[in-house]
Amino acid sequence: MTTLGVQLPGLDLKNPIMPASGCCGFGEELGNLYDLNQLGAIMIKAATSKPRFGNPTPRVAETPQGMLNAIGLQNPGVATIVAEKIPKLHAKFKDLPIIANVAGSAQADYVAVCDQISRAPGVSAIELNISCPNVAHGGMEFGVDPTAAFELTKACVNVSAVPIYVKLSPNVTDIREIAKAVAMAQPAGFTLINTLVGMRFDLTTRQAILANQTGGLSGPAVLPVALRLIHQVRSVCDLPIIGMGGVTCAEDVLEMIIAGADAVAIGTANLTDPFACPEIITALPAVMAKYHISSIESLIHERKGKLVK
Amino acid sequence: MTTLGVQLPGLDLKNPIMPASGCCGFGEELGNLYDLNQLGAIMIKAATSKPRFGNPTPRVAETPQGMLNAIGLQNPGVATIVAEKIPKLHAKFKDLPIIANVAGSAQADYVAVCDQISRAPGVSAIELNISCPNVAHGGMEFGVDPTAAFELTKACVNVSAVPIYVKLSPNVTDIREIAKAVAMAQPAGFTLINTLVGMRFDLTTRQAILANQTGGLSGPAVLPVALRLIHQVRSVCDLPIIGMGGVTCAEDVLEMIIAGADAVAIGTANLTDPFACPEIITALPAVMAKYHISSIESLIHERKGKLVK
Amino acid sequence: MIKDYTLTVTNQIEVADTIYELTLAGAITKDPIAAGQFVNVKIPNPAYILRRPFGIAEVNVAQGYIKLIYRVVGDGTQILAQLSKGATLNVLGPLGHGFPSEFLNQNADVLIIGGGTGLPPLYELSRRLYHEGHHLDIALGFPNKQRIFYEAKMSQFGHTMVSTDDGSYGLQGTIIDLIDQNFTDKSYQAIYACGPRGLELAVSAHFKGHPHAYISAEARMACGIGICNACVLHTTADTSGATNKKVCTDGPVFHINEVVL
Amino acid sequence: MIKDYTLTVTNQIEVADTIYELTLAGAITKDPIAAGQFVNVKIPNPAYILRRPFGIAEVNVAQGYIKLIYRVVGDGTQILAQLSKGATLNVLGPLGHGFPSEFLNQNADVLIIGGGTGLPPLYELSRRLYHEGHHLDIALGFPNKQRIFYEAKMSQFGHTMVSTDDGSYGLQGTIIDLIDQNFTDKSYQAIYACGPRGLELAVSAHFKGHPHAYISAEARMACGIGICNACVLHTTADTSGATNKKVCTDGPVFHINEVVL
Ligand SMILES: Cc1cc2nc3c(=O)[nH]c(=O)nc-3n(C[C@H](O)[C@H](O)[C@H](O)COP(=O)(O)OP(=O)(O)OC[C@H]3O[C@@H](n4cnc5c(N)ncnc54)[C@H](O)[C@@H]3O)c2cc1C
Ligand SMILES: Cc1cc2nc3c(=O)[nH]c(=O)nc-3n(C[C@H](O)[C@H](O)[C@H](O)COP(=O)(O)OP(=O)(O)OC[C@H]3O[C@@H](n4cnc5c(N)ncnc54)[C@H](O)[C@@H]3O)c2cc1C
Ligand SMILES: Cc1cc2nc3c(=O)[nH]c(=O)nc-3n(C[C@H](O)[C@H](O)[C@H](O)COP(=O)(O)O)c2cc1C
Ligand SMILES: Cc1cc2nc3c(=O)[nH]c(=O)nc-3n(C[C@H](O)[C@H](O)[C@H](O)COP(=O)(O)O)c2cc1C
Ligand code: FES
Ligand code: FES
Repeated sequence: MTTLGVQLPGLDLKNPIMPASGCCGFGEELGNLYDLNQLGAIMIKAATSKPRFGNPTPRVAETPQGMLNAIGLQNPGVATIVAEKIPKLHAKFKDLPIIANVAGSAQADYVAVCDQISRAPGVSAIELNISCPNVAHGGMEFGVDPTAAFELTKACVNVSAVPIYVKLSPNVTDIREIAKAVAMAQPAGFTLINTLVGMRFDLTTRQAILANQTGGLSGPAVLPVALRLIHQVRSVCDLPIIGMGGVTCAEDVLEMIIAGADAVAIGTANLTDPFACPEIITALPAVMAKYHISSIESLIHERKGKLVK
Repeated sequence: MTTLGVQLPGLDLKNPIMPASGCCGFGEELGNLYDLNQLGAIMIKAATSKPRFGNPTPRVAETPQGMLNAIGLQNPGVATIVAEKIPKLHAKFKDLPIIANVAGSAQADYVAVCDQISRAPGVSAIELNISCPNVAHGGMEFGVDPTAAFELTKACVNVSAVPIYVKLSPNVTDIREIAKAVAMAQPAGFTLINTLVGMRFDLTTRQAILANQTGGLSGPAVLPVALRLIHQVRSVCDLPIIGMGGVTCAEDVLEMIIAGADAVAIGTANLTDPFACPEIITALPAVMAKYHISSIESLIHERKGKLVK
Repeated sequence: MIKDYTLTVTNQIEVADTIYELTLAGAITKDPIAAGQFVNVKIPNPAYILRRPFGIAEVNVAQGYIKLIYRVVGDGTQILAQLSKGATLNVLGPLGHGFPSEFLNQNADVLIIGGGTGLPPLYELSRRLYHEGHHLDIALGFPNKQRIFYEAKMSQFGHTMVSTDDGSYGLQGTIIDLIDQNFTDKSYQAIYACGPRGLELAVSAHFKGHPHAYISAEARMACGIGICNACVLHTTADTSGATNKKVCTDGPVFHINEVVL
Repeated sequence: MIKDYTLTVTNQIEVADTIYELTLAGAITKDPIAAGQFVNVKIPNPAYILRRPFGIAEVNVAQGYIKLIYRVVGDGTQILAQLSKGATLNVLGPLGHGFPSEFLNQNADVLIIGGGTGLPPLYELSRRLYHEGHHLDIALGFPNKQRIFYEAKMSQFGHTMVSTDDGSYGLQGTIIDLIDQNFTDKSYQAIYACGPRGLELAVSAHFKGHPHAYISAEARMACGIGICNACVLHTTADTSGATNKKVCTDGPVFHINEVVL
């Protein structure tokens, strides 16, 4: 056991850190800036069955210690992703586990994309995005309804060649209900949180800043909400959780693991600083030493020992 | 019509600004710092039927551009509030409309407190708090269930001598459902948002920082979420909305009105700067001039003209 | 009168390992400040919205400055430690109630008990009591030698002894050990203590029933002015909690019998 | 190579009403920078997490500095305007692609069209083209006299004329009026434009079909390096949107036929 390593279904992570989906493209640009083999894994941008341009611009707005995005799942479609994007990434960074993010507007789309993408070489797991707040149909619709979430997960688990992690929405009254329903479909684990729905308005035009009106809130502002949701899901379920939401430093990573996560994805921080992930990985050992944490696995074990259900 | 004045049921506001409940006590301490007659109104701390000590400490924790609180509705009980706190405030600041915040753990409590407090001299309106995330029973339980919220509101409206504004919870999958249900009980309006549920953990103890484990997130971090929820409620309902959540400056006030609010409460900003409310009131005219807003009422009218349902 | 003062850093020195003395000049000294009052300091970094409370360690009315002494324990104090001369700081204060001393007889015997960064408000208190002619015995506890500060400055005001948890300086032991071994031959008219919760509990137990034993309590605060209810303590008189005390406005100084720490 | 440079402010001056020229020294000039590339600047205030993109207005390799010119339009630029000498700034860059010019014949006739704060990257471009021996005509548009900057500096490189929207200086009218009235007697081998969307649309329409007419596009950005998809534009070739261009990595400079503004 190394100090930073974590073992999760399908994922042999050399450290718990991975860039979150939508905040690292398909690894091409970051891969020109640093060696992605340093990362625990990479969660590539959402794949849908057809190419999507996504929402009109402006697609981003700033908020206090956060940002709104309404990209709208822009992507070249699963065929191109499987034929070009993933092979290119895998060829360049052999040691990098790839987690493919799958989205759609109908269950059949999700199933088809999972089937296809789970067989792409280099793909170690799927992140099933049932929680995108920025598309008119699908996405969050599944994530807020326990029955739909269960059905969808089950269908995707059945067809996928790799473990499936279901990405949950924070925009629900009780995430435990959704998590319990999804768990019955036996996915490998969860990822959470996706973004909170928010808005900003322009005082001059008196209109929403985002062309899509609403967008997803991410960044440090959401950290306490992410920690709470991760803790809630952890309290009803033993499945692995890849946590995310507002993490910007090694301290935040450890706090998220204490809350209930087994690995941690970094989203918005990459947009502020493209070197955020390697910087956090480098910082982890010293911060762990400061808090007498001998390894990430030991921190996870310690939490498991303590957790009162 | 003055530049800053706003007329709402029961509330003749000289300006749209009021300190939010729980962030100004019963006006005693702020009243020693500045003349509260300057304020549009004041939303005093929650009243419950019996005195409440509230939650164990620590009750507050910091988050990026926000804070968590788990005060737990500490208050001396409605009898003392009506006998001592409100008369004292009203005697000192004759021109200040008082909005009494009412909470409880059962419908009967809410009704009894509304009955009593609505008859206290100086109380112009009630804020019905069905959204406190920091108590084990009641509070948010009502705010997340359309039927319970409707029943409770109706019972309180029936008994109250003053208009009732229902304070909605942001911790729901679809606030429009709740707002529509509550609107059927014919309250005077809404106030929103209450706090988002969040957590922080201490890396040394590996425990939640708050003794109550979870707390309510407030402050600038929640502004985009508040704007979205206010906009959503505005899109299904014409009732007046007193908006709140992360407002710290005159620009934020105007943005919240554009989003759908008719007046704006300031919570956490009072804790950072006790003079926040008068400072914002002083700043408003110049900021309004910058954006060519001749009066708050005109901005509200402009919004009504534009709003596509 | 409580105001949000803009004070100027005129000096900052590291008085011991991770412990800083910050001198702040400005109008705050124009109104009276009681020994034991505190200020709520805006961290000069907009990411932080909660102020940080610190006891007022020294008031110099003639020269128009106050001093704070703080230990770097987290982000806020880390940021304060980087301030250099000329920087400005928003400081809300003076807040709370100070140590009561109006009841003291002339030349009264007084015991001062300070643990670590509990010492700051006791410095100003000791300075005043000394100049009023009282006789001070002073017991100071620190975790270790590196963290000792203000020993010499306190010694000006009375017989001062030091203990350290690890014995690297002075007596090895707790402050109660120090008192038991060195400060038992007088009966003090007043005891004033400030330090970590453990120290305050021990002092409260040790001087139980003493009519004038005071501690200055700590609590996580938000507003510092009584409007948020973050900092409440149960009273010993009513543990049901219906009545209670706010550390920020009813304290931070309490009689040891008054509140449940 | 894109890096997150820590640059030092060596000068900041207000060159026109609300418009600032910021000189930043540091290692960023050690690698080649193309005229038309931009940087993504971290606002030195932790409340803001999105960087702000600015065109590189001047590169001085010998003395190791770059210049940015920006107008104060919101919080971020307001904060930048307060920076004084010696302050440091995190600057990600150089980003995007510059203005293509390798196709130019010797002593080519070139038209430069700059509107307001679109001018900065055109200054560096003009400087280079002039030193390479090309003949520049320069049309500059501003809202009014108070907002004019760099007229004299641009005049060094070629025949420069100015229009203002309100006629308070130069020709009263748009930049297209200026071009129609003053720059029609030559056929330019290349046109380079940068300015507000209106200007770029007008330039695109006016020079439709020109093989070498380029604009530098603006877009709300987050990452500036192609990982977030904030800044996309439809391509004229495929308005379905399946293919598209990112302003930050495919641009900011595009041929006028390439993208839908
Ligand atoms: C009335 C009073 C007087 C004080 N006087 C002094 C003094 O003179 N010298 C000194 O060094 N310290 C003093 N403290 C403690 C001091 O307030 C904290 O050490 C400081 O707030 C820590 O801030 P931070 O950002 O570095 O720590 P962080 O742990 O990052 O702070 C996070 C949050 O927790 C709060 N917090 C953390 N530790 C404490 C604590 N021990 N007490 C209260 N709140 C805490 C902070 O205020 C902040 O809201 C006093 C506390 C109180 C209540
Ligand atoms: C490639 C590129 C080059 C640029 N070069 C220059 C330049 O050389 N000089 C100059 O003055 N301006 C330039 N701009 C515009 C500049 O980025 C904005 O004026 C600046 O970001 C405004 O920041 P703010 O915080 O003051 O405004 P705010 O309105 O408070 O900013 C809020 C958010 O909106 C974004 N934003 C606001 N206005 C614009 C805009 N016009 N374009 C893109 N994003 C915007 C900000 O980046 C920020 O994310 C350029 C923009 C781009 C895309
Ligand atoms: C610009 C942007 C694009 C995103 N795109 C996706 C996406 O395609 N699929 C997805 O599951 N999540 C997407 N997300 C959500 C992130 O993966 C992550 O869940 C969220 O941003 C919270 O983490 P953070 O606060 O670290 O950014 C996106 C987030 C941002 C900011
Ligand atoms: C310390 C604290 C105590 C609060 N107590 C109450 C309360 O008693 N009743 C209530 O309805 N809301 C209470 N709130 C919520 C606020 O009234 C407000 O809805 C919320 O904080 C969002 O606004 P803000 O971001 O401006 O603080 C409290 C908030 C804080 C920070
Ligand atoms: S800190 Fe707010 S009441 Fe004491
Ligand atoms: S700004 Fe992120 S892709 Fe262009």
